[in-house]
Amino acid sequence: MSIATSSVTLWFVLLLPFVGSLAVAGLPTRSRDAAALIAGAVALAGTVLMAVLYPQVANGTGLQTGVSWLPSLGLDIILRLDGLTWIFAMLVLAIGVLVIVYARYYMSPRDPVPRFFSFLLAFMGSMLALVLSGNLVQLAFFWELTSLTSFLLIGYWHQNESARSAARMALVVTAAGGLCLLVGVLLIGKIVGSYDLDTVLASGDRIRASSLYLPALILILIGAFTKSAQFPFHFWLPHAMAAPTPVSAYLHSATMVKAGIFLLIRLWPVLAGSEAWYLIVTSVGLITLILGAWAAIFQQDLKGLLAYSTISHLGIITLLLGIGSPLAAVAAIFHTINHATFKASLFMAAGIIDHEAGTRDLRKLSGLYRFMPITATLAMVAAAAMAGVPLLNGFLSKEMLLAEALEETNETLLDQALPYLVTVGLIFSVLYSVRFIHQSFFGPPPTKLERRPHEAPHWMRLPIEVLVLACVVIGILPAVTIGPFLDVAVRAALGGGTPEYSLAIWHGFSKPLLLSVIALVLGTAAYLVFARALNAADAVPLLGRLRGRRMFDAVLSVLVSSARWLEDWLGTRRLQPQLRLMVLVACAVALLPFLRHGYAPGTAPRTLIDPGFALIWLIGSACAVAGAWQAKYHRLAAVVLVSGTGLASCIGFVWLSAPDLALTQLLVETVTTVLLLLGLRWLPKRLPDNWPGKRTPASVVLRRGSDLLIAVAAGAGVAALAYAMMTRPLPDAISRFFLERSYAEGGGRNVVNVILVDFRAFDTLGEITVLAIVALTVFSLLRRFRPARESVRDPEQQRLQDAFDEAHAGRAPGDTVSDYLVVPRIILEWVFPFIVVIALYLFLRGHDLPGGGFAAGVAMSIALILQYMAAGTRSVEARLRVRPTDWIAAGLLIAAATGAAALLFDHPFLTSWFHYLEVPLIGKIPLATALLFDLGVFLLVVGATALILIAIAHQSIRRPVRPLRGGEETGVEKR
Amino acid sequence: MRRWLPYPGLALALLLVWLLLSQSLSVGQLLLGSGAALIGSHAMAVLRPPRRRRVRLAPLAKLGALVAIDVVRSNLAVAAIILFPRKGRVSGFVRIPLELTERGGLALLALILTATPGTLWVEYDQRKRMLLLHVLDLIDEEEWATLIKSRYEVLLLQAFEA
Amino acid sequence: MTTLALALAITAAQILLGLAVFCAFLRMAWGPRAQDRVLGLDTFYTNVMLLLLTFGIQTGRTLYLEAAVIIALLGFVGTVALAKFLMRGEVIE
Amino acid sequence: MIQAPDLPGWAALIVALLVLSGAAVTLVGSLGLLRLRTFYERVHAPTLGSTLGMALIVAASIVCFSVLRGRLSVHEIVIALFLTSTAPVAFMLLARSALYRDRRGDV
Amino acid sequence: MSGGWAGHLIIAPILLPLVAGAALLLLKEKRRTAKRGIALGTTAALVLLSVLLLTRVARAGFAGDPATLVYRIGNWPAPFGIVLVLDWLSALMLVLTSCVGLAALIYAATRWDQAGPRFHTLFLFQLMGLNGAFLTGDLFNLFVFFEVLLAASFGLLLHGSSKARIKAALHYVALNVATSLLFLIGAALIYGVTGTLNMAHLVLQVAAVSDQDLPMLQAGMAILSVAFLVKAGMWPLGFWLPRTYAAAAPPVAALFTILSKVGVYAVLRVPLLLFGAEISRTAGAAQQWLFFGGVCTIAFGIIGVLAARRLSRIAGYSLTISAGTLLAAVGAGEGSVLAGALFYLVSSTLGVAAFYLLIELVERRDAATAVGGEPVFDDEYVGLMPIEQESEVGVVIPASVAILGGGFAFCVLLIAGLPPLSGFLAKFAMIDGLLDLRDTVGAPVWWLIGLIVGSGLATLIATTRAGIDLIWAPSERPQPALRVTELLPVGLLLGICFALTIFAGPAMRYMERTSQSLGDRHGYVEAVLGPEAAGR
Amino acid sequence: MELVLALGIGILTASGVWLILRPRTFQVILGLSLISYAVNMFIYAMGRLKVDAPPIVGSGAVEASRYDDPLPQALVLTAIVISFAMTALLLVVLLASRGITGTDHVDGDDGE
Ligand code: NA
Ligand code: NA
Repeated sequence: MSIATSSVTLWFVLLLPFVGSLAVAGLPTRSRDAAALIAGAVALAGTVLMAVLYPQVANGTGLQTGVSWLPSLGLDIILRLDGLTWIFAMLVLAIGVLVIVYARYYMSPRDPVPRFFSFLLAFMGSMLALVLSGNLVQLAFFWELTSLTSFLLIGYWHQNESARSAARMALVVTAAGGLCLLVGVLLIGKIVGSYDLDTVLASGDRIRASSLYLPALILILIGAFTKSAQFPFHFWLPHAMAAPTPVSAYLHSATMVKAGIFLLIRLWPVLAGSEAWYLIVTSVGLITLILGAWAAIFQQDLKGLLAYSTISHLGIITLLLGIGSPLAAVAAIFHTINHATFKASLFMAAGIIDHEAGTRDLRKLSGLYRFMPITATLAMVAAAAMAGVPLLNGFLSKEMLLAEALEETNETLLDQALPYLVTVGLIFSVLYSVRFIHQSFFGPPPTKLERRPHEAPHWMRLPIEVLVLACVVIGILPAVTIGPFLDVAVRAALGGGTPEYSLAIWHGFSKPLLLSVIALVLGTAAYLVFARALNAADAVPLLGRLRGRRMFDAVLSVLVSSARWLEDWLGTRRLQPQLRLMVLVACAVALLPFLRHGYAPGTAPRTLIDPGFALIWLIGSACAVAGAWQAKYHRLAAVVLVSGTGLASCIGFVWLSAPDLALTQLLVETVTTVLLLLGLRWLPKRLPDNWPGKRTPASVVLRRGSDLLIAVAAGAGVAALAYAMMTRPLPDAISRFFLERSYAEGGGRNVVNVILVDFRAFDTLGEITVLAIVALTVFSLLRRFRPARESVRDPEQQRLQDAFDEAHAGRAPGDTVSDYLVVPRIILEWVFPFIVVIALYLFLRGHDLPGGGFAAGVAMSIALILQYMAAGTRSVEARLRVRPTDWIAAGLLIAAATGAAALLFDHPFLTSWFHYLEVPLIGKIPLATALLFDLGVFLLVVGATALILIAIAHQSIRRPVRPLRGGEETGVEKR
Repeated sequence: MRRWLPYPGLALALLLVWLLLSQSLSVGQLLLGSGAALIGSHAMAVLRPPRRRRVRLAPLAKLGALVAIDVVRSNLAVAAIILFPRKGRVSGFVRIPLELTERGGLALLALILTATPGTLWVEYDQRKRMLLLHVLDLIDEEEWATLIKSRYEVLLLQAFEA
Repeated sequence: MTTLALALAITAAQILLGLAVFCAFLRMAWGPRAQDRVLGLDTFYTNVMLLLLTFGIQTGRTLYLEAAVIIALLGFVGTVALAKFLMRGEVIE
Repeated sequence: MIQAPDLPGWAALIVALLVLSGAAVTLVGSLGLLRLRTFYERVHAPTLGSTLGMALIVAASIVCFSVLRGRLSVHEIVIALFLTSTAPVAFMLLARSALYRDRRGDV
Repeated sequence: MSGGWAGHLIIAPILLPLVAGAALLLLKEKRRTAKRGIALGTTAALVLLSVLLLTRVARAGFAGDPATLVYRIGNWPAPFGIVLVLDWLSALMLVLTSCVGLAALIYAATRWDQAGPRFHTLFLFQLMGLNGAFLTGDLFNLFVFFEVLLAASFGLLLHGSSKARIKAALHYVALNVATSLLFLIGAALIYGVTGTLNMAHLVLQVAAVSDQDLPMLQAGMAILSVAFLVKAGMWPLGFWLPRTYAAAAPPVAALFTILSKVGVYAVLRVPLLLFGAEISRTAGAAQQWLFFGGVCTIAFGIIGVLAARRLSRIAGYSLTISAGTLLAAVGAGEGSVLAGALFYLVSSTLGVAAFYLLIELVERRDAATAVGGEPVFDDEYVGLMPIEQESEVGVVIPASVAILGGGFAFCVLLIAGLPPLSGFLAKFAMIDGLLDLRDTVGAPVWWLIGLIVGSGLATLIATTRAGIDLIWAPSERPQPALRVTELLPVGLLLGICFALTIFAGPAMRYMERTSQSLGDRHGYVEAVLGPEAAGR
Repeated sequence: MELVLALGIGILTASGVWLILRPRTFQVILGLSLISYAVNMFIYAMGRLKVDAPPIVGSGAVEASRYDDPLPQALVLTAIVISFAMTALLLVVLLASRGITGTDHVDGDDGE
């Protein structure tokens, strides 16, 4: 097979599970057989193809193929097949096949089985991609993907709370580890200058010498340990037993938990060999080994026992890798394979027991051998392998472990204690293996079972048989069976440092053998002594309080509650603190430059003080202060005073050569006052006294004081800025252009207006859009407006006045208001046409003199409002049909169309055109598109202002669907 | 004519205002002003459909002159009150029955009384045709009533209701 | 010389008008009743308009009269609204 | 800014007198706002500014611009017209509101 | 201006929604189908347009030609008139806006557009404002478009008015009005010192500012930046963001994800453009502040995500996190980090937008309460029908839970930055760039990396806490009735992210060029003002 | 004159800021109005002060220094319009808030 064909095959193998996953996901919910068939075919095809690729790796060259993904960051998808990855890929695929076969029978047809197989295949693909990664980032990528797919698998029975929380815990722990791993590999990448695995593997010395080595190591180890359930991250694994048993058999024996191990092996050549590596990895492995084994002893749940035993065995592998010697690494790889075979079969057996007996509780199980002898035999063999009984594969790797533990690696205390501690772990291991077998298969027939167990269907047993056969064959003929593959893997993993080792069963009487025997004897003896006590155990002694899940939950809840506390402390939901912060921050950042460079007013000559202006302007300022003072309790007074300020600023604008501003401000001022008054009607009349009869609390006084300080600071800052700027000479940049071109190229003398409708007409277009939007928003919001209950009724004045009219002979309700308005109404009606004419006047002359569409529009709407005030809504609308929305639309469209007309002549948007037309008698009349644009502005402003004011005014004449409870009857009826 | 030009008097006034504002008597401004006046008078017609009615100008002219004199006199009087307050000055409300019912006339009377310092039109009861007036320097209620009726109301009645 | 005298006279007039505005302001700020404040505002408007007229004379430009025209025609709208609010509790019925 | 248009002496004198007296009348009116005792009395005060005060200053303006331009310039009349017809509306509405507020329930 | 109609395409993203929105006003309230059709057509056209513009920029840029296109509105020469500038960044933002806009609008067209009057017009105006803000090359015009988009956002936030919305809107409006005033002060100061508003011209003028005017300029820029940072949601100025967005109707919140990027965009555009590293006397400190502000913002976002009780708050705080990340990346001042951050901007925007849409589908039970019950007044607007009564689109998808769950998971992955979607690549790119800074910047880089990683984890923890039970727990309520038109937009957004993942190479190359172009002041000036002004 | 104007701008700003920090919605809206006045004047001031030099040009050649800077004026005009719109909107929102929450406190509850 050529390299090219092999590459294609490799891609095919990788993509097959993903494609299969999608295909299976599309199947109907109940199609268990079809799903299993497809999944099995995919896995089988993968296994076969991967096996076919073996020659590529057997000669040590391996296979590498890639596609570009994110080349600029050195992230490419590279598939890298060597001996190590081949063996892991084979584990993933082959055990996958077995698990799928098993699952076909295990899963109930009532479950949505296609989804299960879809997840399983997706996981398989992710796992494959992980081991095949030739790029560290790619590896981290698929690493997280395995976390996600395993999350889905663990949470498959999501109707169970335990499955949901277990899935979540597994996800959080492993994904967190994955994120650490990502940073870790990025660090490695930075040290090496590449994320390419080959490059990285070739740079071990550089990596270990780098200052980033330790952080990178720790981060990567966290990743590996979380995935491989090493102490202190081991706690998620037992809970993950909430998953269907095939998932446990697959993920928690052969694949997912081995991802961490795979990573440690993969990076062993570059990361191992340092003191830090030794201390961390060895001690974590050792602790995990002992803790896992100890906890396994006390489990009453079959799967729990297997889970802790898995933890313990993963600890063994980690320990081996930590020792750092090449031989230990060989042992680690070997034990990885062995553990996968016996643990997968044990899980499957446990699943059968669960299925048949209806329980996994060791205390309820007993004497099952008589019901299911074949399964029992298989389980016994597998358990023996787990316990390290000779002639089985577990024994071989265990011997290697003991040999390495006895080897003197360095001077540390850990190294000295290692053999003893490992032996203790092995004793526990024997103990729980014996307990597993004896408790379930031997003893009297079970009494607490709901149904009579049977032997499982043959096809369901087949995977176990295959695996147990592997245990036996490897155990007896290691050199012939696993030898070549292991050799290829070891060479690929360790590179040049591959040691000489032998896979013989018999190495003579040696210390490891002695320790092995001791472990077997003591373990069995301990079971005989403590069997009954173990059955009575509710919790794991010594570790009872260290329940992983409880701690995990506690950590999370502490995290959440402290986050909530911090959110309250560092954030706020109230408006005032937010505004306060904004003002403070603005003041502070504006102050900084002056702290550095100093503050100095400019040197430009000052303008002479003009007493008229100065007086008015200071009175305006005084109005502002007085308004601020009154605003809380005397809203009307505040409105009046703020109007005074506005008026003063109008006068200021007149004085300071800005007549356009003065006009506009004046008109807007009027509308705003009416607007605010319209609003006041819906606000509460009197404010409740917050502290009736008491003195204002000190905290409030303090806050007011600080607000005052902030206000003064802000004011002083703005004043200082304004003063400094006004006393500097004006930079001569772009304004000259407008002054010089206004008449000649803009066709208008009023430069401000020409800027608005021509030079910067685009601003104006945006500005009128704002007005339109606001008007529409106001209108929309008020269509659903619900006033506060006490405001629904007519204002008190009206009720009293109407009552008065009713109570007096010769008066009809409404006389008071009618008398009140009779004369003003006549005058206001006569004023109306004058305002209209003035508005037209302002509009037409705007281009040359102060005025323009906006001022005209506002004036026009004031005319309208005046009529509403004098005659009332219904009366005006009976005669005058105002359709403000149409005005708005027309205004916008005219303005936009005027601008767009230029496009027809291939000029940019809003290019203006003007021409002086010579008309007999009349003389020159200016024709300018700007005037058309201004017409749009005018229409829109009339429409928008009217829409806003009328929408608010209309609230007074709305009728509730039915009388509001709480509202008085008189209040809801309007004339 | 009415359809095209409601309120011709108003239109004329509007044109005048336009010309005053534009400070020009050019043909262009005349045309523009006429257009604006037309629009303005139509606006008025929408608000209040015009009714056929004659207003005599002569009494109004006489009234104008009277008011001008009165305003100046009252200005001085009120200024004196403000600058040199005297003890015993009373201000108060006066109720005056009016014969005038024409809206324009009433409005004009209200303008005159209010614009004249010292008197203030407060309210008009349409059913009782009673005017409520506030007077700054109230010496004799009766005197005020006759003064207003004989000096202003008569002329207004002549102008509007003859 | 006469120009200076006129200038001084106008400035003096502006100061007088400014003081008049100040009186109006005091009424606005003191009240005591809402109607007093509104009256103050109305006076404020009128006085300010007169001030603008003097400013127009001072500069010899008729440009500034437009603002005065607007105040004369529309300055009372605010007062009307305020008065109506006081009387009826709402501005538009 | 202390400046004035360049008027012939007699016109300057007239304008100065008119402006000063108009301002003075207005100030007196506004003083009344402070000195008069009740609201109803105070309503009368600003009328000074909106009638005589306004008239004098408008006259000053007319004189000034007519002389400046060498032709009759009367467009300030518009101001007089508008102010005379609008200011009273405000006063009468306000006075009536005050009356209502003072005699609530007993109008 | 030459180039025929193609030369005028730049104005279309602003003009098209404006005209369509205004035209919709002429249609009566009842003509819903027509309105939907016009709005959807316009938005779809905007997608095409923006993609067209982006390919134009990219094609020219990758070919080595000047990528920046300048459009002089009103045909006035550059520093005097207003110019639109289409460059790498603005083209990207246009595409992002139109895509999110289309998704949100399709979603809304199923039923949410009836929750209040004039939805489509407001929506189109919102798009117009956003596009304008992204295109303009003028400081004050930026203000105007900020106001357009803010005004529209007020309207949209209040759409379907409910208590939560109104309460949120009160704060949102008040804060934004105050912010706009800061914007004005800042812009005015800058004008006062430099005498110009055109951004390219400002670059030249800023460089020429005298030492005594410098603090004034810096103060102006600082105040302006505060305004931008409030809008970007930086801590401690952005507390309003999660609450406001959570209160908005789902399609509106989805559209708002773009809105939250406008502040960051403005920071990239204005202060960075004017105060780049070239002008050493002004740069350093400001960037540091930005960096630390960003770091604090991410930290606060993490806190908020963990503290959140509702999914919509998680989504809001993930916007805070994303704003913080971007700001910190900008502050880090390294091109490759910024490129990663831009990639992150795109994918987090799409992800959170999809998330907002999904949240409502997942929590559908509460949807009916958003509208406010029985009308109180006879003329009250009653538009939104309960889902059951509507029969227009009525396809109830089977296995909706699975679909929702899948979509939810993808959103979470995208937001948390986990594989297999583009969020992961973005975070990878950022961390990769940051690690290059470890020697120059030192410890703060590690904080930022820690926070970037931590934010992903926090998002995962928070979303799984809230989401797993919501989606997976067995419940009595019937399967949510979903419509294809509601899933389509989610699929659209996630599909874009998926495409971004697959085509990460070219996408990242685009981001890198964008990041480079942001540092290339000279090129910007040259494009807008011509080679002479740029001094070449 | 510059000093007077600056002083007034400062006082307006201070009053406005004080008001926007108050808890009642109406205070906030008035505060924003006051700051708007100040900001408008501030923007204007950025074009420096010129008395009696309105930017209304003749038809001949223009001596730019004789006119006040027109650009800030145009900006202020835009700002006036926008702040008017925003005031209207804020007002309506506060009315709605008052209606739906029953209080005119900015946070929709009466907690001080
Ligand atoms: Na009077
Ligand atoms: Na100026």
